[in-house]
Parts: sequence; C-alpha cells; structure tokens
Amino acid sequence: MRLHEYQSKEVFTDHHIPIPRGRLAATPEDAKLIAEELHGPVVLKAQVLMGGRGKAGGIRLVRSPDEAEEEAAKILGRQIKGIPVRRLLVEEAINIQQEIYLGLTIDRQKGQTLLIASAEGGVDIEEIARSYPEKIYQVGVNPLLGLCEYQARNLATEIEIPRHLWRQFNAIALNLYRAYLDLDATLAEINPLVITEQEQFVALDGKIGIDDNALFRHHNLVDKRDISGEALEEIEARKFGLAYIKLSGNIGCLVNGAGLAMATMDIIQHKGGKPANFLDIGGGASAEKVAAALRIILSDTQVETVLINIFGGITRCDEVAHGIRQTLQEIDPKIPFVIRLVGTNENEGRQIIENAELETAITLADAAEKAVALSLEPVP
Amino acid sequence: MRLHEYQSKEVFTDHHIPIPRGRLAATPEDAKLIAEELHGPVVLKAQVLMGGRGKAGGIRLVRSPDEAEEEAAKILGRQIKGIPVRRLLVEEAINIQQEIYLGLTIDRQKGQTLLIASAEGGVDIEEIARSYPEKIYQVGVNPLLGLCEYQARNLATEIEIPRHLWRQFNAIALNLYRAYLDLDATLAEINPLVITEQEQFVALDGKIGIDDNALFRHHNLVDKRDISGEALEEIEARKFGLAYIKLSGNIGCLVNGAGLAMATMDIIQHKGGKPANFLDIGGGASAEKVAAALRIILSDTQVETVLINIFGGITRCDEVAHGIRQTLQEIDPKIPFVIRLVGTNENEGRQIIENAELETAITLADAAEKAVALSLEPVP
Amino acid sequence: MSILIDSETRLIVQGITGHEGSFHTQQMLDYGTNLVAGVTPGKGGEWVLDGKVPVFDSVRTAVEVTGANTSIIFVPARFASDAILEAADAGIRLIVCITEGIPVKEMLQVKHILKSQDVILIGPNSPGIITPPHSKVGIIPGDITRPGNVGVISRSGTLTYEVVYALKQAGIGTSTCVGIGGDAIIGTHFIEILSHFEGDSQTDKIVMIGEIGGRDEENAAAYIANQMTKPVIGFIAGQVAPDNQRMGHAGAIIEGGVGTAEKKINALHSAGVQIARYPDEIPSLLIG
Amino acid sequence: MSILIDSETRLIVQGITGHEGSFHTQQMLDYGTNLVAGVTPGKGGEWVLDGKVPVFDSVRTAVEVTGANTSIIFVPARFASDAILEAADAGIRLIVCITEGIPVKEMLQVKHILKSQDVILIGPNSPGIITPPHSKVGIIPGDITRPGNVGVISRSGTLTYEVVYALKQAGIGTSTCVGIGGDAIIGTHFIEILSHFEGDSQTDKIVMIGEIGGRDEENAAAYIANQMTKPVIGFIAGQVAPDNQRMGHAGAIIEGGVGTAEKKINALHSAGVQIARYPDEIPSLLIG
Repeated sequence: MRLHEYQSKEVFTDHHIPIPRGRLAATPEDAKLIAEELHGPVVLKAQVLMGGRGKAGGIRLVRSPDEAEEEAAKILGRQIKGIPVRRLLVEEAINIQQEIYLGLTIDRQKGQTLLIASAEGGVDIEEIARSYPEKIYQVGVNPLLGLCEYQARNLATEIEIPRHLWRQFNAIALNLYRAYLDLDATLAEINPLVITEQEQFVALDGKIGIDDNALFRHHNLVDKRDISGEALEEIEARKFGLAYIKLSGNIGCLVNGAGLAMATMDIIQHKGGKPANFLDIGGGASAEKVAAALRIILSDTQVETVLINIFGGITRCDEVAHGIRQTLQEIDPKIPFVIRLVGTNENEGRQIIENAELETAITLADAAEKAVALSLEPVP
Repeated sequence: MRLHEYQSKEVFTDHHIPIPRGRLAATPEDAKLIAEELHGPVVLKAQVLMGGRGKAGGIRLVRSPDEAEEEAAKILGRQIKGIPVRRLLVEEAINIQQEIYLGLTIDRQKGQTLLIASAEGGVDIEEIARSYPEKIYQVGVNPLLGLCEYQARNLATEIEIPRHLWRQFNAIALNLYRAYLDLDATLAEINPLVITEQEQFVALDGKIGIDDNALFRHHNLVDKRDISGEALEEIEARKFGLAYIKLSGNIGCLVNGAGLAMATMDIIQHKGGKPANFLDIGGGASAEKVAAALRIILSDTQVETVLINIFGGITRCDEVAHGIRQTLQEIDPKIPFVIRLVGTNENEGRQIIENAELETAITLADAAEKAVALSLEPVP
Repeated sequence: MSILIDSETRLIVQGITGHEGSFHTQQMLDYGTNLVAGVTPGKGGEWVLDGKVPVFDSVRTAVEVTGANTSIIFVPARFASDAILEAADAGIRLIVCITEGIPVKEMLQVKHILKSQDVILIGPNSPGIITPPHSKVGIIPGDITRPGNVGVISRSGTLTYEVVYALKQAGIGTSTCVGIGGDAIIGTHFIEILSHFEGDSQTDKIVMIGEIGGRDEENAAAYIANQMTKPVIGFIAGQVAPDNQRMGHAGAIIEGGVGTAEKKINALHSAGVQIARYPDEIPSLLIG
Repeated sequence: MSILIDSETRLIVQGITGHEGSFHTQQMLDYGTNLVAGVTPGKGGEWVLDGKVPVFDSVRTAVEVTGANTSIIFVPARFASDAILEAADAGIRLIVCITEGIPVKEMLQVKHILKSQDVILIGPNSPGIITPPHSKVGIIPGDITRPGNVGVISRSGTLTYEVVYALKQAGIGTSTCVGIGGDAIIGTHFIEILSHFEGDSQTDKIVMIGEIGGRDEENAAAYIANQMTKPVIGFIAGQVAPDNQRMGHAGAIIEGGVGTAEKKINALHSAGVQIARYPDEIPSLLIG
C-alpha cells in the first residue's frame, strides 16, 4: 500500500525528519489561507499516487496567496493520468543548495534492506542510476541489528556531505530507517532530501510503501487508504481479497494463482488474442469469491469473451463451478465462456459446468485457442 | 540501579502485565484510605530495597481499613536492616492458586539473556534451585531476535501451566522481555507470578535492576532513584563517580581499579589487618576526585589508618599526590597514612608526598605490612 | 534418487489440526509420505486422521519422540515466522513453508537467523516438493505427476501444476518438483535447487519456471552458463504483464535493467536455456 | 613468538584525537608498536602526533589505505559498540576495546554479530595487550614489563600492572600479557587466551588473574585440567570482598554455587593450578 506525499511527511515528522512547513488544502480558499499563514512564496503539490505529476502540471510555485488560490483552482479541477486531484499540499518554498537522494528498500536477492544514497537527487535519479551507476551508493542493513551509525556516516562520506552536516544527515538516515521499521515499509524514500541555503536538511518529497502482508499491524493507515486513484473494479476486487488489474483487451480471465494467471495471459497473446485483465482468485476460493470475481470481470464492458482457467490444488473445481453457475444464473452475460477445470474435484466440477452447457477445454493451449477464436468473432 | 517493588509494578502496568490493585501510602491515614477504596482484605508492603522484608515484619495482611491504619503505623515506624520504612504499598489481597517464578537476567558466560521459570515460585526459589535444579527451566534469548513466542510456549509446557492459560502466560513472558529491553534491565523478575483462583495471572511481587551503564537513556528513573537504603558515604561517592562500599575494619583503602582494590583488601587481611572499605577511584582520576575519595574515607570514624595504593597507568601519580596533599591541608586527620605510588609519573608523585612527610612503600606487600602494623598500634 | 526428500525423510506437520493442514496431511499420507507427527500447540496428546498421527505441543517434543528431520508449515501467516524459527531451533533440517502472507520484515529476520544454521527453508508461499510416486511434502496434487527424469523448479503454485501435468500428459515423468515460493523473500533460490539437480543421478533434464520481478532468473542464467552440464528448459510467466505498479525509484535503482520477462528470457537464452513460449510447449522442447 | 600481536600487526586507533586516545597512541608509538593510522570521523585528512600518524574518517578507508588488521578503541562508551561493529565490518581481525561503560544490551548484540565473523574482540574495559619489548596494543605501561617466558591473563586493569611489575621486580619476563576486560560481557574469555598460550612456543608458564563474579575462572579450571600441559599460577581478587550486593534471585539461580573467591580458588586448585594468596606471592610460585 502506498502513502501519499502528505502522509509520508506526517511519518517523517513523527520520526524527527524535518519537512517544509505547510498543510493540506481541499479547496482554492484553503490554499489561499495556508499561503497567507506561511508568508512568502509557496508550492502547491497535487496529492495523487501517480508518478510524473510535475510534468502533468500537478506542481506549481506561486508568489502570493491570491496566485495560490488561482492556481489551486486549476490543479484541483485537473485529472492526472485519469485521476482527479482532490487535495493539494501547500508548502513554503525552500531555497535549495543541493538535492540528495536517500532511500530504503528491500534487496530480494540478498534478503536485506538497502540504504541507497546519491549526491544527485531529484526526479532524474533513475536516469542517473542507469547512466552513472558509480554515483549511487548502497549499504546493506543487517535486519537483526538495524542500520548502524557508522554505516550512515560512511554513506555521508561517500556522497560527500560536508562534515559539519554529518550529524544532521546521520540522524535523518537513522530516523528514516526507524520509520521504515515502525511502518513495516518495503520502501521509504526522501527525494529530494535538500540542503537549504541555511545548511539545514529538509525532506522536500517523500514516498513510503507498506508491506500489504503487515497491514494488520497498521489499521490506522488502512483506514486512511486513498482509493481515488484506483479503478472501481480494483477496489471491489480488494474487498473480496482478489488480485485484479484491468488491461485493455477483450478476453476476461479468471485464474487461480498469479503465475498461472500470467501464463494464461501470455498464451492468449501468443494465440493472437488480447487479455482484458489479470485476475487471481488465490488458493482455496469459495463459490462466493468466484462469483464476485466473475461479476468484476463482467462489469468491464470491453470484455467479449471469458476464459476461466482453474488448476485445482487447494482450490476445488466443484466450488469454482458452483460459483460460475450461480453468477450465470444471476446475470445473463450473453457472451461466450471457455472453461477449463483440472485438478482437485475436476470431475465434479465439469459435471456442474456441463449441465450449464458451457464450452470446456482440457489443456490450457486448447482453452486459449478456443477463447481467442471466440473473441475474434463479431459480437452478436 | 534497583527499582522498588512499586516502581517495578509501574513498569509492569506500562507493559500490560497485570498487578494487584493498590497504591502507595506514606502515612497510616493514606493506608486506611486506600484500604477503604479497595474493599476487603489488603496487604501492606514496606517499600525498601533490602531482601527479607517479610521476615523482618515488613509485610502484613489486614482485614479492615482500621487494621490497615494501625499496622501501617507500626511498619512505617520500623527500620528494616537499618533502613527506615518511608512508604508502603497497599494492595488488594489475592486468592492464590499457584505461585510461579519468572525471571530474566544475563548469562555472562554465554553472552545472552536467560528466561528462567519454575512452577514453584515464592521466597524459597533459591533453595529450590539448589535442591531441585530440575524444577528450574531456562531458555536462552538471541539478543538480535528477542524472545520468540515458541520459546515462551515451550517454557509454559515445561512448568506445566494449564493449556487454557498458555496465552496469558506467553503474553506476560513476552511483555516482561519487552520491559527488560526497554529499560536496559539486567534483571526483571516476577516472583511470585500467581495464578489466582479466578484463573488470572497476577504479578504479586517484582524486581527490576537497571544497567548502570545505560542510565543515560533513563533520566526519569535516575531522578526517582531511592537513596534511603544507602550509607551517606556511598551517596557522596556516587556523586563523584567513585565506587565505595563500607566494611567493618579500621584500615581505609584508596585504590585505583576494582581488581587492585580487592587485591589490596585481600593482602591487608592476609597480613592480619582489617579493611574499612572498598574504594576504587577509577582510571585517570583528578586531584579533586582523589580529594573527595579521601574525605569519604576519613568521614568513617572507624578508620584508624589509611592505605593509598596507586598503580599509575591512565591515572597519574602526581595528580593523586596533589589530591592527597590538598585534603591533608584542609583536614588534619591525625591518623597515620601509608602511601604507595607506582607507574605513570611516580617520581613526580613521590616528590609531592615526600615533602608532606608521609610513610611510603614500594611494593604492595610492604605497603600492606606497614599499614597493618600501624593499624594495630593503640590510637594516640 | 531424488532431491531434498527421500527415504530418510521423517516429516512433521506444523499446524496439522487446521483446515488446510489436516486436508493436506491426509493427502500426503495417502501419497505415501513418511509422515511421523503433527504439531499444534495446545493439542499435544491427541491423535488425528483416524488416530494415525500423534500431535505434539512443540516441534522439540515431536523431534525428540519421533526423530523427525523435516517439517511442513501450514500455520497462519501471523504465526508462521515463529513456526519456522521453532522448527530450526528444534533441529529440523528441511523446512517447507506453505503459508503465504508472512510480513517481509519477519522473513528478513528469519532468513538471517537461518543463515548461520545448517537448515534448508523452502518457501514461504511455496506449493512444496514432490518426488513421484511415493513422497511429497507439500500441496502439489499427487495424481498430476509421474516418476521420471525431469527435475522441475518453479516460483509459482498452480503454474507448477500446469507444467508437471503437461509433462505427464506427454508421457514425461518428474524426478523431483520443487516450488521455491512466490514471495519477495524466500529461503532457497533457483541456484541452490539447480545445483541439487545437477548432482542428482535420477535427473537428466531440468525445467525452470520463472516469472517477472526480482533477478532470480538472471542469477540462475549465470549459474547455468557456468556450472550446469544438464540441459535446462525455461518458461517465464508475465510476458504480457502490464507495467509493474512500481512505487518510488529505489526498486528501479537496485534492480537496474532486470526484472522484465524479456530481460529474463534473454538472459536465460544466452545461457543456453531453451525457452518455451507457453507451458504446453515445454514437453516438445524436452523431447526435441 | 607471542600471542595475538606480532610483527604482522598493523594497528589503527579508533578515537585517536580524543584525550586518552592521543595520549596512549603516543605511548604505543614510543614503545615501538607498528601503528599505521588513526580514525576519527570528521577529522580525516589530518596528521596527528607531530605529523606522524594519518587520520581517516572511517575504519574502512583506513584499512584500504594502510592495510591495517588490528584496531584499538578509545571512543566514548556511547559510541563504542558502533566502533566495534565498524572495525569488524571493515575487515579488522583483532579488536581491542579499552572503553569502559558500554551498556550490556549493546554488548550482547555486538557479541552475537561477531560470533559469525572471523574476528577476535578483547574487552571491552580491557587494558589491552603487551608483548615486551616492542609491541603493545593497549594502555599497560611499557616500562613495568620485561620480555620473558610467562604469559599473563587478567580480568583486571591495574591489578594486571601490579602482577607484571612484581614479575619484573623478581627478574621474570612476560611473553604476552592480555587483559580480557572486567565487564559482564566480554569478547574473549580466559579459555581462548589459555589455548593461545598453550600453543605459543615462547610461553612456558602462565599466570591467570581472576576475580569474584561470573564463572569464567571455573570454566578455565575445567579447561586447564583437560587441555593444558603448561603450568598455570592463579590469583583471585576479592577473597575478603563483602557479599555481592545482589538483587533478585535470578543471578543466584543461574550461577548456582559459583562466583565466590573460595569456589574459584577451589576449582583452580583442583585443576592443578597453584594459587597465590596475594600478588607479591606470584613470582615465588613461578620460580619455585
């Protein structure tokens, strides 16, 4: 789960990492009021979870409260990558001497957290990482010990933080690690971490991502989850514990297991079709869950054919078949279905399906070919 | 640094370990009032840091508020091992089904914390440990990982906690470990941890000892330090960072280093004398610290001879000599001194001493013999 | 021969009395696995599955009484990292963790603790291990495999079933099939299993099923190029997956250019691995 | 020969610019120790002690530039555990920690981390190591020792000086003298040093100086009885110490009957160790 910039900055403040003064505004009037409080130039920043909001006009520097109101009205009316901007962060403008990158994330391979820093932070950090990898410094954190002071200090040396600022930098690195731990984060990033002309470190922007598996420890964050950036189908899917991602094709896919779901999409493509979505019903899904999954697929008006591919293990094919039949009794989708059920209780499952007179398949390749063929037929 | 029972119980409460209802009373009237609040029989417990307060009459079970007042007056007037009782903990009396021992402390050898438990807690736990060591169970805690749930559970199995109480027991063990960590404790003990007739765990008594080297992280505890149980000399010594323990002999000892201080006491004894104290001025002591140490030794009226044994390393003999001369100029103790200075700047030091016309010695054996001989002479 | 599980295996089931634990214990018994006990704290002393399997309160007791050396974990995510540590501490040498949803923070700690111990962890979020025809430690359905000379390694669950089933349909048997698990932090990676297969006399060829994300496949490619003599057939799921909904830059910085199906396929291809475009192609590549 | 420090030793001083660090660095230089650099974060690039010793910001840089393999730590207690970890991480193989007052909680963690690394930690709260006549890594005054064939191990600071000085006065020289440190949690115990001396060709006899508390001397006694061929002379300080101001029962439970001078002396005596009643008796026992 991703936190907004303003949420990340609340976390920073709780962990003694300095941020610019500022507050959240939901209306142009708010923005004006906050700009008045802050005196002097302010920055308006659209609070959306998409990247690239700056290029999309979601960040504006303004000189006066009136200008703040005016620009806020423009940004709040805007959509960024299809997502309406509902809130702005209004912050004092900062005099920047240097922009640094500082981030923590998981190195899956080594099984440890990495603290990453570069003397050249900002929006182009990925480009720097690609073109000048020697400008990126990393240090592995022993998960049993945590980040050590000497590690932060060594990093400060390598990215050539001036000596008189080491203590400030170390405190920020150690506090960021503490925040990362406290929140069960898999990402905690300050970019840019700026050195102001007054020689103070300030976290100008921040991103925090929380481990979904640890959300049970963070109910307060879950309650504040922002779903404005998600498709309705995705919100509905999460409600049922389904992993669903909408794509642009016309073959709706319902599969158990993420790997098999991806392989199903792959084979559809290889056979000349276009998957409409990724949908993993997980292991051991009930008929109700299957029904919910199918409703979500069918709510996508682009879907013209449905391919159901179940390899039963924990999941029982008869349970899935019941879910399918139940949904088809409720909704009459009027589009063709191809159903493949293999594994646990496949015979029972097939029987239920056969009664419903649906197209079935034995192998995945066969199922994909049939679905693609059906998807290419003109819609009746 | 040791915490009082009531302080330990505050820590328990902060860490969700159940304790009996109750409060601290400084007067018999307080005790009566608290007994009234609690309804029913209460226990009065003298808050002194000495062991064995029960046998010394420091714990009383009373049936009524009036009786509470009466008995509180008796205990508050009493001294336990020479220490006046200033405060009582007044607690509800608990119906006990079973008394368990649960404690955490450091195993120096293995370099880890041990969680120790026994189904038979209470005041006789050390006797049980000696006579029936098989009744004591221990589990080592990995300091990087902390106490694991399975370890607490295994211990519950071994001391035969009834299954329906495992969850309660585990929570208490894990919370006790958390308290131990949070407070930089080297000891955290619940004894007895009782199972009430209502099948609830309650920490009936508790002891917590804090690592003196970590007190810089616990200013709030240091502020609340209870010094009523310490000799005035010991309080004064701590003020100057000196380690001082009063003994019963007549040869005052001033030594640098704990090992050498003990060896000095040992040799005094072997030569037929009696040390009046253990005093370690530590490493690199200033003249002021030496002067303070000497004043403390001389404030003990039993001291009839002083032996100063300094082996200079970090400590400079001239600095020590200055401290001695300074004190002798302020106070005229009228008792003999034997002074041995060896090591760093010993010549400079000896010169300062020689000018003061004091008895000196080269070897430790020589110094001890001289001091013992002087201590056996009749006081002038 | 086979890898990881063999005639010496003495298996316990942690979480045997739970819904999944009890179902799959029955499946493993039916398949012929040498299953010696179960562990559910608070249920020690019971006998489950028609009185065939004794239950203990702790792994330690189970090991002491039954001489168990292998454990499979079905306990809920909230308790699973503790269960892994308990098994390792009790002297279990192979731990297969089926549970999914263990927080990353806990797995990082577990992995570091296990590093200094002589123990193999498969998973978490793994379908387990099967060596047809008589031993499985996991949830892979027994009847979709047949004994043979192809070793299978996979990061996925049901996709693994798909592959071994496709092999069986084509008359190809499996020596051992290992699901290493789909989580970000897993105990054992492709490389370790490849090396087991390289040394296994029963295994002649290997099928490796990867997916997008991480760089496990890239590392495996380097290992295959340098260390493996046996042929490897690969499949990478997620060739048409949408852009990973990545957050922040940190992931991109550390993963560099790796992680996409295309990069993985290229890396494996360069290492001499034949790549199937979809699972049903695998049998023909093995035969061909 | 000698133990722990020899002609291969390349020493750095962590905390070289502090009061104690700078004083004792000069002492070590004067004694002849092969001291190659100092480390004080924030002072890298300076040259100290009349421009003879370069200072680096980190141990890592110091090791890279000077090839250092040994470190002595004088940094304040608040930073000392971090300094130990930094040294170990940078590849230092022998760390001598002079600093006293490090919290137990931190030392427990440090000790566990070092366990899995090939590094020796002496101390903390140690006076260090001296091999007369030319090398010392510590604060033991150089002029109170002379070269010889007696190895000295001690938990104390100044009591160690007392003993080596008494030896020198009696014309007896020291091969190496090691102060293992007086804290509850130390990196290296008597046994490890005894085993070094047992294998050291220059050492013919060993003096072991213990004190009350813990069971290090009892463990050493068992080791001496079973493993040592060279004669050991012992002294235990604290024979007339007052009852330890113990708190709680836990200490008594785990230490059982051990910890008093009497028990320690008995244990050592039973292991064939001759016991001096006070330090000045040690030379006669060595000669006798």
